[in-house]
Amino acid sequence: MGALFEKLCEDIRFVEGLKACMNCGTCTAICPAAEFYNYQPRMLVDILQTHDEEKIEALLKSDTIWYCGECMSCVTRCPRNNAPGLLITALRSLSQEMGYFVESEKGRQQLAIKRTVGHWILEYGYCLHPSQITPGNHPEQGPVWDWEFHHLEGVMERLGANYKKAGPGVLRAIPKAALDEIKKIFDETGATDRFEKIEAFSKKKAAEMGMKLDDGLENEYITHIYKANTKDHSAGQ
Amino acid sequence: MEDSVIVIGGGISGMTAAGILAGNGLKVTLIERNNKLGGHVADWFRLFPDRRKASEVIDFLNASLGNTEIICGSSVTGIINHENSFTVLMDNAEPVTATALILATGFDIFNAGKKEEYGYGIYNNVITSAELEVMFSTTGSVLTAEGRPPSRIGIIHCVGSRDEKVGNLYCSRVCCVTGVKQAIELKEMYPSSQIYCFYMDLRMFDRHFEELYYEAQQKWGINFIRGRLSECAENADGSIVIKTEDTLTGKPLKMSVDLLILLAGIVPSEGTKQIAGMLGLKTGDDGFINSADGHTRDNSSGIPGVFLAVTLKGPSSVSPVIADARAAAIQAITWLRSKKNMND
Amino acid sequence: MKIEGKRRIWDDYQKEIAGDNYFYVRSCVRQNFFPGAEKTFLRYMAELGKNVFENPSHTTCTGIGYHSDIVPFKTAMTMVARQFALMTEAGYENFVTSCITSFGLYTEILDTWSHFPEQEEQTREHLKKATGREFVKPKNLAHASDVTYKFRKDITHRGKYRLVNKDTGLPLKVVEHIGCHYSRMFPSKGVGGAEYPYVLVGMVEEWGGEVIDYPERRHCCGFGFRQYLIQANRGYSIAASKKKFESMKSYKPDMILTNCPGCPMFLDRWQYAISEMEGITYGDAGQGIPVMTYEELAGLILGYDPWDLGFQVHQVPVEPLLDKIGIPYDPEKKFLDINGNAMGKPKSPSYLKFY
Amino acid sequence: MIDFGYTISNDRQTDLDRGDMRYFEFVRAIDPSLDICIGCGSCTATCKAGNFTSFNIRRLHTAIRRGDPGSLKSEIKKCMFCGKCQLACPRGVNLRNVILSLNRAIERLG
Repeated sequence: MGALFEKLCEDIRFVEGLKACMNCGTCTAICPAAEFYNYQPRMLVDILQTHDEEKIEALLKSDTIWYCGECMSCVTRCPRNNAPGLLITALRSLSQEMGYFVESEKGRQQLAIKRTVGHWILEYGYCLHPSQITPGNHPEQGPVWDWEFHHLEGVMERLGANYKKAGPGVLRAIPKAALDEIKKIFDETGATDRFEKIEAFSKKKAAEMGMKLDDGLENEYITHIYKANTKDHSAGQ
Repeated sequence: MEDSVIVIGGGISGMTAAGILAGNGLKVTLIERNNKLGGHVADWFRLFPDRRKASEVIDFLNASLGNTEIICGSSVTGIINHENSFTVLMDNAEPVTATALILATGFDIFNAGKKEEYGYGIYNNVITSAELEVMFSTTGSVLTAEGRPPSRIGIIHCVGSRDEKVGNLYCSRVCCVTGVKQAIELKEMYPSSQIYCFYMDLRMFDRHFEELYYEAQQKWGINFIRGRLSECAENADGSIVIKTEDTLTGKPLKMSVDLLILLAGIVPSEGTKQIAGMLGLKTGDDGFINSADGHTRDNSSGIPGVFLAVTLKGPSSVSPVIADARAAAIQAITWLRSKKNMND
Repeated sequence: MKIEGKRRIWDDYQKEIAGDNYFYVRSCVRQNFFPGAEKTFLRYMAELGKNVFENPSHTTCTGIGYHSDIVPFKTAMTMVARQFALMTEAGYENFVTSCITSFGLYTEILDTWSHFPEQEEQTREHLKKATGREFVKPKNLAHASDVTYKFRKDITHRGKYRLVNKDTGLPLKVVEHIGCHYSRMFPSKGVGGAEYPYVLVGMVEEWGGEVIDYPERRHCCGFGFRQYLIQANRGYSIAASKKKFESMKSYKPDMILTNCPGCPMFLDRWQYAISEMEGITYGDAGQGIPVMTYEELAGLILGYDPWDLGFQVHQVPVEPLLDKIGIPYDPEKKFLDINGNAMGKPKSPSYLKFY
Repeated sequence: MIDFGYTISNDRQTDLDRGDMRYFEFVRAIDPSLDICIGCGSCTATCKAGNFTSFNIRRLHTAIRRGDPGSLKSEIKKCMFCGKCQLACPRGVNLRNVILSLNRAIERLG
């Protein structure tokens, strides 16, 4: 068994997700990602069950593993109890661990997620915060959100939220002690380590690509990974 | 006591065994829980691969039964092993005692409703292959729930077979060729219809099966798409949307069909499970009864005087079923005539 | 369609849902986009005399971070364990989540712990080391839609309105959309299972509406976590929702009912975006198909003021639906603040109607 | 129209209700042997063009049979007409003639 496959087997989601595939295609049949990207969960499982290190490394460096939306529809369907959606979570974890994610366009996007959702969890205690859903980055949120965004305190108060205040309720301010606990959990369980790896590998890649990357969200590299599709990801096969 | 045999199960397997035993001068009792003999084959219209009428096989076996005492409409409720004989208790008949038993309790058709995502029992135009045979043999016409001739038909392989989600890892063997046979029959009935078979592997294992597949493609233009059905839904007009992957192009595929036929697989019958329980016979992970040795003593149950006839040992098609039932009967006769000095 | 066939399946999937004393945890997405829905849940639960407790120190389960793969499984497990610890400390055993992603993650983690007890042990150690806390696993885990389903008849009894067109007397046509993580991984954990979930159907049936099953009912709304979070991927997200609208439109649904955090937001916003990209609107005469959460719907049935429920922050207008049922509302008050003062108004979209 | 920075993705799903079966029907009228293909892949395995390019003859003719001629025009040019596919086919599908017919179909149907 090769080193990468062995590492994948350390992830219980991988162990739970990979049984024996007979290439029936029930997963691809209802996979939303397969409808819009050049992606077949069936092929993913088929490659993994070869245990072929070269192919697995190529997979970890490819766009392929980043197309899945983790809806887990495939899990309901597989007649052999494989779980392609779980395998994806294990592959993405390893791709970031090894720094392979920066080798693909879709993989590089992880930095933008880390610097938004990742930071918001630590700052606000939740994955999202309305003050950060800017109409500029989210034009599809429409004119109602645009209005709400510019009147957040008034709208939230009208709808019974406890916006940015102490005590229970919608969008309350999370106590500092609770935020400190999150940070400690992140330090203890590998999230901080993953964040650092995403940063380090991305910075190296940005330099390699000749793009400017500072610590914020308004820079060439972040804008590029947030917005660009330099190839047709639905093409092929 | 005088040598005699009770055959439990009056499908083609039990009928065959009873016929051989009666023909050899033994006293035979044939017990069937339904009101008629013939089992599943009696409900079938035509048989693969040559599409001869199933009723001809039933007629042949009926004619062979000779002096067999037939008890229909009675289920076995208990079996007493007296060492030298067996007494079979029933719900609607007096107990019967004999010196040997042949078990031929057979299979049930998989309950397709267990594949919830296929919508059997929910969507009106989803039917099973068994129901299609009934349509063939009763009205002779196949219509959609709305009473229209179907112009597009989907035939789904492996329903309840090769599927851990419903607990059946095994292949039911007969569905592939049944699907091909039914596709041809439907195309014969509706020459302008389009017929699509969705399969993973076409297991054309027996003589003339592959040829039938060839004929289906070459003469009848049946379409074969390699992909297992993932889910069904119903359109407003009652037609069925099916989703699968065409694994040979690597793309998800959907289409609407007017009628969807599920090739429901084979599972151990309730009777088989009950008999196994009564006699303490071992079953495999698949629920079928294990013989004493799958290669060399496949008709032996391990209990002296109790013999097994497929399909309680696993899925099989008509010809091998008849051959295996004959083998079980011959083995029972040999055992009885050797004064029971063999252990089976 | 034979409804008896579905009923047989529904009978097979009746999960246990606790009857009182819930420890409630909020949703990242819903607090942002449907603040009125969570508020409404607590309001009707209080009216029903049920005890729902919220500890201000609870936080995200990190579900969105986990499913966009920046948060490791170990971290998610420990974050979930911390929520359990807060529940244990408060003396509760019945855990209720507002979020489907959370509900799915909690379910997945409890299942993992039952198959891999060493994972639970390790999580306990991580939690202890990081926070000093300890926990007991919940006796009952439910989603807030399960709880609302459980009390659907009580809501009817207290209700003022039914899902019936006041002019024709006919039931309103409702399409339901279930969050993917509600029961796809663990069908037995959802009311009605994975294929024909009953949790929302049961509410619609009880409140007088008619549920429409349509071919793409099971299709994901397209959130796909990273598929929306990153702008470059949003073509996937919007295409998935569009597929659903195209599939449901011939049935002329009066509304879409959802139980997931992201789905109602996407099904609402993507109708706007599709209209601005392609000039296509769904529903009657540019009105769109109103989308709502089960709490908002329960609130309407109970006669709560539509602007207390938060319909003013939906992009697809709900006024046509309110008119059909005969629910009164004051258009003048739609965009006012809590003191009745003006806060301006959203701009009108190009195609989708604006009231 | 507002530019949101992205467009609605195209659906790759094969929709047999909306398939373009013209190419298949055209070829079939000339050479019906494609009907008996069992999808074994012997053609692709032996294909010279497939060894040096992304050309996949089995996938191509399967797509034609599914009413999905999207990549036909660009892909078919990669075939070198060596005829090995036909030699390898266990069912005797006249693949060389199928390719020739597809070229004629492109001329005729565009």
